Amino acid sequence: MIFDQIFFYLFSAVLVAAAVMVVTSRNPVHSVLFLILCFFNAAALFLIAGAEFLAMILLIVYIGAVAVLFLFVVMMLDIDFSQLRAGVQRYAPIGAVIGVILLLELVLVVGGWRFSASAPALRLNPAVAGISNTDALGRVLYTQYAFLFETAALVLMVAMIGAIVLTHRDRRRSRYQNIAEQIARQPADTMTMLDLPIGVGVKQLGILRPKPKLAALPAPAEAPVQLASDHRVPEPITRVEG
Amino acid sequence: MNQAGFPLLSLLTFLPLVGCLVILTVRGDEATVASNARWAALWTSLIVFVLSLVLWFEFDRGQAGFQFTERLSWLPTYGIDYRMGIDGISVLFVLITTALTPIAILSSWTAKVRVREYMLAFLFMETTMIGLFCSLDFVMFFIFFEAVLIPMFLIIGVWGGEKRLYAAIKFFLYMFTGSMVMLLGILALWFHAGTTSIPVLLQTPLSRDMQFWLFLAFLAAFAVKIPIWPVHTWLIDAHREAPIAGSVLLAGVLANMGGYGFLRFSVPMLPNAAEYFAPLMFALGVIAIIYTSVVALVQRDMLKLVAYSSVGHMAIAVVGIFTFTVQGIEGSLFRMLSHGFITAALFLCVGVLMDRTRSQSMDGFGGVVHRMPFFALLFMIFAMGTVGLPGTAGFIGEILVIVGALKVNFWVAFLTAITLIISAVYTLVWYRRIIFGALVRPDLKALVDLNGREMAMLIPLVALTLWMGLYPSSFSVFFDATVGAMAQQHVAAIAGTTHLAAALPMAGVIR
Amino acid sequence: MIFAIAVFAPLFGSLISGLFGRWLGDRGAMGVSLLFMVIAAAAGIFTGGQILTGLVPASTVSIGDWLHVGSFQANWELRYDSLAAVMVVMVTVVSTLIHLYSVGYMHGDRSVPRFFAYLSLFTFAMLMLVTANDLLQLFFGWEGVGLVSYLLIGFWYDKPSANAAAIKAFIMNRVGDLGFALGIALVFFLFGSIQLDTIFADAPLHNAATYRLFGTNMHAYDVIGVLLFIGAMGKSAQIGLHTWLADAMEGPTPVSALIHAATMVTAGVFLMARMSPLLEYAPFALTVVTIIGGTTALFAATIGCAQTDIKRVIAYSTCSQLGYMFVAIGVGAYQASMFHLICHACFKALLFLTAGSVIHAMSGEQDMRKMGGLARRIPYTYVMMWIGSLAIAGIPVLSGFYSKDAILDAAYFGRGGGYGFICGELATFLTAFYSWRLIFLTFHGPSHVAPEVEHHVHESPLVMTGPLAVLALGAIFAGMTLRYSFIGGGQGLFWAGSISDIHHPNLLTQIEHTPLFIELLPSLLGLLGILTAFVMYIAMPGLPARMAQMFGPIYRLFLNKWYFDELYDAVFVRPYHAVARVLWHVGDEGIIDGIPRGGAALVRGSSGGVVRLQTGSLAGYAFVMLIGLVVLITVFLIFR
Amino acid sequence: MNWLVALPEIALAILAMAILLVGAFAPKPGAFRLASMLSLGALLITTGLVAVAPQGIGYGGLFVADAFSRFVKVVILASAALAIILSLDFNEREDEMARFEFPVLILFASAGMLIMVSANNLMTLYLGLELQSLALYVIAAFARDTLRSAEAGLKYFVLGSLASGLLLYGISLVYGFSGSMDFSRIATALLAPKPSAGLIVGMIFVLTGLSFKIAAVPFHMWSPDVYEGSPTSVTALLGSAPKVAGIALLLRVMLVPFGHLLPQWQLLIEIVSIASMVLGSLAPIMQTNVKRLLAYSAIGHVGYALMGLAAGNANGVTDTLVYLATYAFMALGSFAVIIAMRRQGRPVETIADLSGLGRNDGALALVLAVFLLSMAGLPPFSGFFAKLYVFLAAVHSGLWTLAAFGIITSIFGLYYYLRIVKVMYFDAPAGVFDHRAPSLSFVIAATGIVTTFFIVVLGPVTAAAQAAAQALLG
Amino acid sequence: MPLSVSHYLVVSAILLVIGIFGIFMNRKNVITIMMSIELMLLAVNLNLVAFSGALGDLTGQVFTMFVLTVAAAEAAIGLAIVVTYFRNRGSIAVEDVNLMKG
Repeated sequence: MIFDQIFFYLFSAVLVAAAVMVVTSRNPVHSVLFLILCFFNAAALFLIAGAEFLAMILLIVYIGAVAVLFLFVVMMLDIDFSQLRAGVQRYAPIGAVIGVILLLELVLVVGGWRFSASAPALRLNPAVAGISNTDALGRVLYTQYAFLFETAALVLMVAMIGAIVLTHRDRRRSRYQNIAEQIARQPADTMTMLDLPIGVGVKQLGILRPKPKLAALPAPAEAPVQLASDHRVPEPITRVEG
Repeated sequence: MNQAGFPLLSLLTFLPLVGCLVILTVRGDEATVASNARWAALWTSLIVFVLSLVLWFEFDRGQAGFQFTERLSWLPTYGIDYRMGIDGISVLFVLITTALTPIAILSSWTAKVRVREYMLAFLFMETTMIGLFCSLDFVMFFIFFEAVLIPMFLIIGVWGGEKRLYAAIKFFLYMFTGSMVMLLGILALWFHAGTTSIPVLLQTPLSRDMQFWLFLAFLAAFAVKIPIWPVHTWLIDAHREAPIAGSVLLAGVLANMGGYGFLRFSVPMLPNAAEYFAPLMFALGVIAIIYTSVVALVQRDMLKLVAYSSVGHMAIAVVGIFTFTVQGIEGSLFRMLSHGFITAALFLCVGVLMDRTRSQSMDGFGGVVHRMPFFALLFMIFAMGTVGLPGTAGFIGEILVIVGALKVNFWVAFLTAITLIISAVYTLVWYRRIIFGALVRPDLKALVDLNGREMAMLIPLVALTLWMGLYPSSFSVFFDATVGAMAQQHVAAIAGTTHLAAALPMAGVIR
Repeated sequence: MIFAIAVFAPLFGSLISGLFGRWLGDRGAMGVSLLFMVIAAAAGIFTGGQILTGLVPASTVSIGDWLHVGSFQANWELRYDSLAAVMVVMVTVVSTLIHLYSVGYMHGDRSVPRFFAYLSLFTFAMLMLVTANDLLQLFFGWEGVGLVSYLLIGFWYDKPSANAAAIKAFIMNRVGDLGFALGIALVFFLFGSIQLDTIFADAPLHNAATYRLFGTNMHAYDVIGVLLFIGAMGKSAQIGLHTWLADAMEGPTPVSALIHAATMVTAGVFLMARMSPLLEYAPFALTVVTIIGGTTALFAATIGCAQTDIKRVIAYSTCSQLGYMFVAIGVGAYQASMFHLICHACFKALLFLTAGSVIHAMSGEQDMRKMGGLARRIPYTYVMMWIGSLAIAGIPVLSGFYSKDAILDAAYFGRGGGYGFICGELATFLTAFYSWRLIFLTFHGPSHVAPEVEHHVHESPLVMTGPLAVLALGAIFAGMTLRYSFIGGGQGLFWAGSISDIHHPNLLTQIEHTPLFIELLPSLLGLLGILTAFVMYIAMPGLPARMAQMFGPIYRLFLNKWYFDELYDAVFVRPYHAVARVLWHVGDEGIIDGIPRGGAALVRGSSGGVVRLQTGSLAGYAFVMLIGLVVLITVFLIFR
Repeated sequence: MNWLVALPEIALAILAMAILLVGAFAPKPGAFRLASMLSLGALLITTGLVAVAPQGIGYGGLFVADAFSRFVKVVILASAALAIILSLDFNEREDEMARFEFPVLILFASAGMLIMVSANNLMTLYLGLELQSLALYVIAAFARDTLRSAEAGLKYFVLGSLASGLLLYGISLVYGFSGSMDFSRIATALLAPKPSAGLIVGMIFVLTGLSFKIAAVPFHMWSPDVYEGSPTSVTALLGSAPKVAGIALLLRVMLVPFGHLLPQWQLLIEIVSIASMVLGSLAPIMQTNVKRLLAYSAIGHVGYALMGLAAGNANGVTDTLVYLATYAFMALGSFAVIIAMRRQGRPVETIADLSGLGRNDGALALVLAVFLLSMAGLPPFSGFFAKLYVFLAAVHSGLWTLAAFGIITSIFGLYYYLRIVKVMYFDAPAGVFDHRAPSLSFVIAATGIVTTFFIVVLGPVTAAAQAAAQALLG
Repeated sequence: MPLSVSHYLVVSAILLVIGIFGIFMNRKNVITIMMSIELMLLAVNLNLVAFSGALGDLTGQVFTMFVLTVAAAEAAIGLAIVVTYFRNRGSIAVEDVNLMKG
C-alpha cells in the first residue's frame, strides 16, 4: 500500500525532526511542545502498525497527562531561561562519533530482522482475526496479565506515594496554636532561678544570653528539632533575685 | 579414633580460644584486668603446652603417615572436610608452637598498654598456628594461614615500635599477596582433584604443566612467609617494629610456616616441578644466605640484625628442602626448628637489653658482660647456636643441609657452607660490640642481671639449644620415617619423568 | 671407661668451675680444674700406656646417640687407638702442666674461674677431637677448640685488640672449617657414611671415583683431601689462613702455650694423620699439602726473623714448625709428622711458658726491644729458654733434632718432597736464627728495660717454673726416647694400624739410611743460624739496623708479615663492608623495597586517574554508560 | 491457576498498603516507628510465606517460585528488615526522615525485588524492576531538604531511567527477534543453530540495563554519588537488598533464557567483572568518605559476584549466591557502623572520623574491622569463603584470567581496607561517638556475628545455595 | 519498497539514539534529559508495536501498555525529584548537579 509508505515516511520524518528539536531547543517549553508533537506522530505510526488502542492511549493519556505534567513542572519551576546554557558538552565530537557508531550498529542489526522460524510457535497471544485490537487487548490484559496489571498498579501507587513524599509539605509556615501545649506549659520549662551575689554584673557571671543550657532544655513537643528561623521558641525569662 | 582417644589436635587448636573467652570475661579496673589477662593467657598456653606433650610421648615415631587424625564432614559436595592430623613433619612444629607461646607471653609480661587485647592476640594466634600445622585439608590450612595475619598485624601495629604502621601494613600486604596467589593454586588443585584433602592430594598425580604453575603459586605464599630473598624486606621491618614477643613468634613459628608449606605441598605434591625449580630455589636460597648475612654485618639496629640473620637461616632450610635428600630435608627441619627457638631467643635477649636500656641500637653499647655475666653466657650460647657451632642446635641443620646439598651440586653446598663464615662474622662482631669491651655508656652501669621471669624464658631455650645440639636423634626419630618416605617417593616420582632430571646441572660421582 | 674419664674429666672441671666459680672462689675453681685435669692426665696416661704398649687392642667407647639421619650417622663414641692415645696423653699432660702454670700466671686476675673453665673446656674439646670415631664428632671437637680459642683469645674482653684477635681467629678457622665441612659432605657422598672405620675400610673401593668440579672430572679422593686440608690449614695456621695465629697472642700466655703450641694448631696435623688411610689414595692432595707445608715453614720463619714481640716470634715459629709437619704428611711420613708434633708440643709449650715467665717478670711487657740483659735477673727462665731453643733448632740429641731430621729425611726421600726439603732446610737456618735472636735480644746485651719495670723483674713462682722443668725434660728427652716407637723399628707395633702407609711402606726404613750429609745438614744449618744471630746481635749490634736499611723492602716485607693482613683488609674486609652497605641501602632499601613502593605509587596514581573520571556530571556518567554499551556491542560483533 | 506461588509478594503488597493506611491515620510523632515495626512484622510474615509458599510456575508462565528464588528472597527480606531496623534510630535523628512512608516504600521496593527474582517473563522482570527502582529513587531523595540527598535521588533517577530505557529497548529486540517474552520460550528460540545478531544485541541491552542496577562497571557511575548522597540508612539498603536482587535476576536472565548463548556473553560478563573488580580495588584508595569508599568497594564486590555468573554453570550460581548472602550482611553491617558514627548529634562519615575508634569504642571498631577484613577476603570471616567460592567457580570454568584478576584486585583491595583498620586502631583518637541506639547495636551485632561465624553455617548455606542453583538450571 | 518492520526499527533506532544524545550531550536542564528519556521509551514502544504487528502477537502491545504506565509513573517521580532538587539548589541546570564526585 503506497499510502502506508507515504504516511509512514511523513510521520517518521516529522517524528525524527521533532525529536531532534526536543533535545536541541533552548527553551524547555519548546522542548515539551516538540515532545508532544513526537507523541502525535508516534501515535500515527502506531495506527499504521495496527495498534489502534495504543495510539489512542498515547494521545489521550500520555499527551493529556504526562506531557502536560512536564509542561506544568517546567512552568512551575520558574526557570530563568537566560541562565540556561545552550550548546553541548565538551566531549560532543567524540560523543557524536560514538552515538553514530551505536546507530550504525543498531541499524545493521535490526535491519537484518526476519521472521523467526520458531516465532509462530512461541507466540503467547496470537492475534485473533475478527476481533478489534481493543477487544483483543482487553481479553488478555485482565486475565492472562492480571498479575502484571496489579504490579503496574503498585508501580503507580509507589509513584503516587513518592511524589507526595517528595513534594508535599505540611503548611508549617503558618502559625497555629496548640492549646493543650500552652496549658501544659510549666514555669520550670522556661525559667531558671539563679542566686546571684550582690554588686556583680551579670556579664561577669557569664549568664548573658545566649544561655548555654538552652539547647539542653526539653524542646516543646511540636517544635522541630532544628530551630527554623521563622518558628520562634519563646525565650526563657531569667529572673534575677536580690 | 586416634592414639589419644579424644580429638587432641582440635583441643590443642581451640583451647587457646577458650582462654580468650576467659580473658574476655575479666572485669575490673585496668590493673586487675591486665594482671588477670596475663595469668589467664600464661596458664592457657601452659596447659596447651602440657597437653601437647602427649604428642611427644604418644606419637608413633616409626610411622610415616598421618596420626592423631580427626575428620568431620563439612562441605561434602565441595570435597572440603574438617580434617586434622599430624605426621613426622608437623608434630615438632606443633610442639615448638606450644612451647614458644608461653615464652612469648612471659616476654610480654611487662607490657603496659591494652594488655587484655595483647594477650587475646597471642592466644588467637596460637590457635591459628597450631591449626595450621594440624590441618589436613588445604582449605583449612589456608584459613589458618591467613588468619594468623590478623593477630600478628595487630601485634605489630598496636604494640610495635615507632614505624609500626608501615611495618604492619607491609607485613600484611606481602603476606596477603603471597597467599592470594597460593589461593589460586589451591583452587586449581581443588578443581583438578575435586577435594582439598591433603592426604588425597598427596596421592594425586598432576601433569607437569599443572605442577609448574602450582609450584609458582605456592612459592609465592611460602617464599614470602619464610621469607626468601628478594621478598624478605617485610620481615626486617616487621621484626624491627614488632614487640619482642611478636618477633619471637614471627621468627619461631611464622617463618616455619613457609618451610612447612614447602615440605607439605611443594615437594611431595609437585615432585617434577620441585625438581625443575630446584635450581631456582637454590639460587634464591644461596643469594639469601650470603646477601642477608652480609647485610646483617652493617646493621646498627640489633633487631634488624637478628632479622637479617633469620632470613639467612631460613634460606638454608630452603636449600635443604630442595635437595630432596633425606639429609637435606631433615637438615632443613632441624634448621627450622632450631631457628625457631634460637632466633626467638636472640630476640628475647635483645628484648632483655631493650627493657633495660630502652634502646635497640648498638651504638654506644659495650661491656654488658661486666654487669650481666649470666646474661652474657646465655647470649653466647644462643649466638653460638646461630653461628652453627657443633653441639648447638644450629649446627645440626647446617651440616645436614650442606651434606644434602653436596649430593646435588658442589657449588650449592659450597655457597651454603659460606654461612659458616659469614654468620660467624656478624654474630661475633655484634656480640663483641654489645657484650664485650669497656662499659662506656653511663646508663649501662646500672644494668642488673636477668631476673626470674627472664630466666624462665631463656633457660628452657638454652636447654633446647643444647639438647637439640647434643642429642638431635631424639628429635629426628619423629620425622625420620616421614622424610625417608618422602625422599623415596620423590625419587620414584622423578624416575617416571627422567627427561626432567637430565636437565638438571648435576654434579655427580661417576663410578 | 677409664678412657672416657680422660676425655670427660676436663668437661666436668670446666662446668664446675665455670658455673659455680662464683661460689667456689678463685682458689676453689683452680683447685677443681686442676684436680680434674690431673685425673684426666692420669687416666690418659694409664689408658695410653695400655694401648700403646699393645696390652689392649684398639676399640671404641660408646657414649650415646648423636645424629641419625638416614645413613648419615654420628654417635658419641670415643675411638681408642694408638693415634688417639698418643694425642690424649700429650694433650692431657701438656694441659695439666699449663693448668698448673696458670695457677701462678693468672694469680690475681679478675676472673680466674672463667679462665680455668675455658682452659678445661678447651682440653675437653681437643680430646673430643682426637678421640672422634666419626668425622662429625671430629668436627665437633674441631669447632669446639675454635670456640674456646675464641673465648680465650678474647679473655680480656675489655681490650679491643683482644676482641678483634679473637674474632679473627674464629673467622679464619671458620674459613678452614668450610673446607672441612664440605670434605665431610663429600666423604659422605662417596662412602655413604662418615664413620672412620667404614671410610678406612672402603677407601680402596672408591679409588676410581671421580668428582666433577671446575668442568673436569677430578679424582674424588683428591678433592676430599684438599677440602680436608683446607680445614687443617685453618686450624694449623698454614699460609693464607695463618694470620690469626700471631694475633692470637692477645690471649694470656698459658693460652698461647696450650692452644697455639701444643694442641689446637696441631689438630690439622692430627686430622691429616687420622685420614691417612684415605690420603694415601690422594697423591695430588698430598702434593698440595707438601707445597703448602713447605711454603709455610719457610714463610713463617722469615716473618719470625723480623718480629719484635716475643710471643709473636714464637707464634710464627709455631706456624713454621707446623709447616714441617705438613711436609711430612705430604710425603707420606705421617709418623714423622706425629713425632714432630709431640716433640714440638713439648718444646713449644716450654718456649711459650718461658716467654710467659719473661713477660710475667717484665710485668706484662712483650716487646723484645724493651728487654735485654735479663739473663742474670731470671736465670732459670733463661736456661729454660735455651733448652727450648736448642730443641727447636734441631741441635742434636734434643728432641727437635730427631723429629725435624726425620721430616727432612722423609722429604728428601719421599715422592714430591723436594720442595718441602729445600724449604725445610732453609727454614731450619731461619729457625735457629730467630730463636737466638730472641734469646740475645731478651737476655743478653744492654738492658732496655723501662726503669719502672726494672725493679720488679723477678723469677716466677714455683707453680710456674715447675711445669717448665717438666716440659724441659720433654724437650730434651722426648726425641731420643720416643724415636724408636714413633718412626723407628717399633712404629708398626706402636701405631698398630692407626696410621696407614700403604703407598709409602718403606719410607721410614729409608730414613734410617740417610746419607750423612743430609743427616747433618739441619744441625749444621741450625748452628749457622745461631752463629748468625750471635754475629748480628752480640758481636756487631749495629748490623741488624744496617741490614734492615740495606734490604729495606725485604725487611719491611718480613716485618709486616708479607702484608697479608693489609691484603686481606683490602681484598676481603673493606669490600665486604662496602658490599654490605650497598646491598643494604641500594639492594634492600632501594631496589627490593622500591619495586613494591613503585607499585604502590602506580596503584595510587591509577586510583587517582579512575577517580578523576568520576566527574560528578550526570551527562558524563550517561556518556560512560553509552561507551560501555557500545564497547560491549562492538566486542560482541567482533568476537562472536 | 496456581496463584499461591506469588503468595509472599501478594501478601507483602497488601501488608504494605495496610501499613500505609495505618501510617496515614496514626498520630504523627509515632507514625514512623509504628509503621517501621509493622513493616518488620510484614517482612517477617513474608519471609514465613516464602518458606511455606508452594513452588512452581504460575500466572501463565509469568512468575516462577523455586528454590533459587526462595534463597534469594530470604536474603532480600532479611536485608530489608535489617535496613529498616537501621533506619529506626537514624531517621528519627535526621530532619524530615522520620516519616511513615519510608518503611512502606522499603516494603514496596522489597515487593519489587521479590517479583524480580521470581520473574519468568521479560515483562515481569521489567515491572518488578521498576517497582523496586521507583521506590528506591524516592527513598534515595528522601531527605528532601538536603541537597546531597536530592542530588543523589536525581542522579539515581536520571541514570536509572536511562538504564531502564536501554533495558526496554533490549527487551523489545529480544521479543522481536525471538518472538516471545517468556523465558523458556526465548530459550527455545535460541536453540536455533545460529542465533540472530539482533537477539544478542538485545541481550546486550538487557545486560546493560541490569548491570546498571547492580552497579557493574561501566554502568556504575551513579553508585558512588548516590551512596554518598543518600541518607545512610538508605545507603545501607541500596548496598544490600537491590544488589542481591539485581544479581540474582541477572543470573536468572543470563542462564535461563539466554543460557544457550553462554559462549556469546561469557566474554562480556568477564569484561564487566574484571572492570568492576579493577575499579573496585583502585578507586577506593583515594577516598576519604567512608560511604563513598564502600560504594566503590561494592562495585568491586559485584565484580567478584559476577565471576560466578561468568562461570555459567550450577557451581557458579551456587558460589554467587553464597557471595550475595555474605555480602549483604557485610555491607549492612558496615553501613550500620557508619550510621553509628555520629558526634554531637551530627553524622560524620570521613575516614578520619574513625580515627582511634579502637580506643574509644573497642567493640564497634572490632566489628568494623571484621567487616573490612571479611570484605578483603580474609579467613575465617564470611567474605573469605565467598571469595573462595567464586574464585573456585571461575577456575572450574577455566576462567583463569578472571581468577587472576580477582586475586590481584583482592590484594589492592586489602590495602584500603587495611587503611581504615589502621586509622581505627593506630591513629590518635578523634573524639567519642554519640551513644548508639539499641536497634543499631542489634544490627551491628547481628551482622557481625553472621560475618564472623559464618564458617559454622557454611555447610547448610552452601547446601541451600546448591539446591537453588539446581532449581535454576534444572 | 514495501513497508516492512525494518522501517519501524530503523526509525525507532534513530529515536533511541536521539534520546541518548539528548541525555549525555545536553548542557541545559534536567527536564530536557527526562524528555529525552521519554523519547527513548517512545522508541521502545514503536519497536514493540512494530514487532507485535509483524509477529501477529499481542504480547508486544500488552507490554507497550505497561511501558506507558511505568513511564508515566517514572515521569511523576522524576518530576517530583526534580522539584525537590530545585527547591534545594535553586537550579536544575545539568552542570550544577555535581556536588558529589571523585
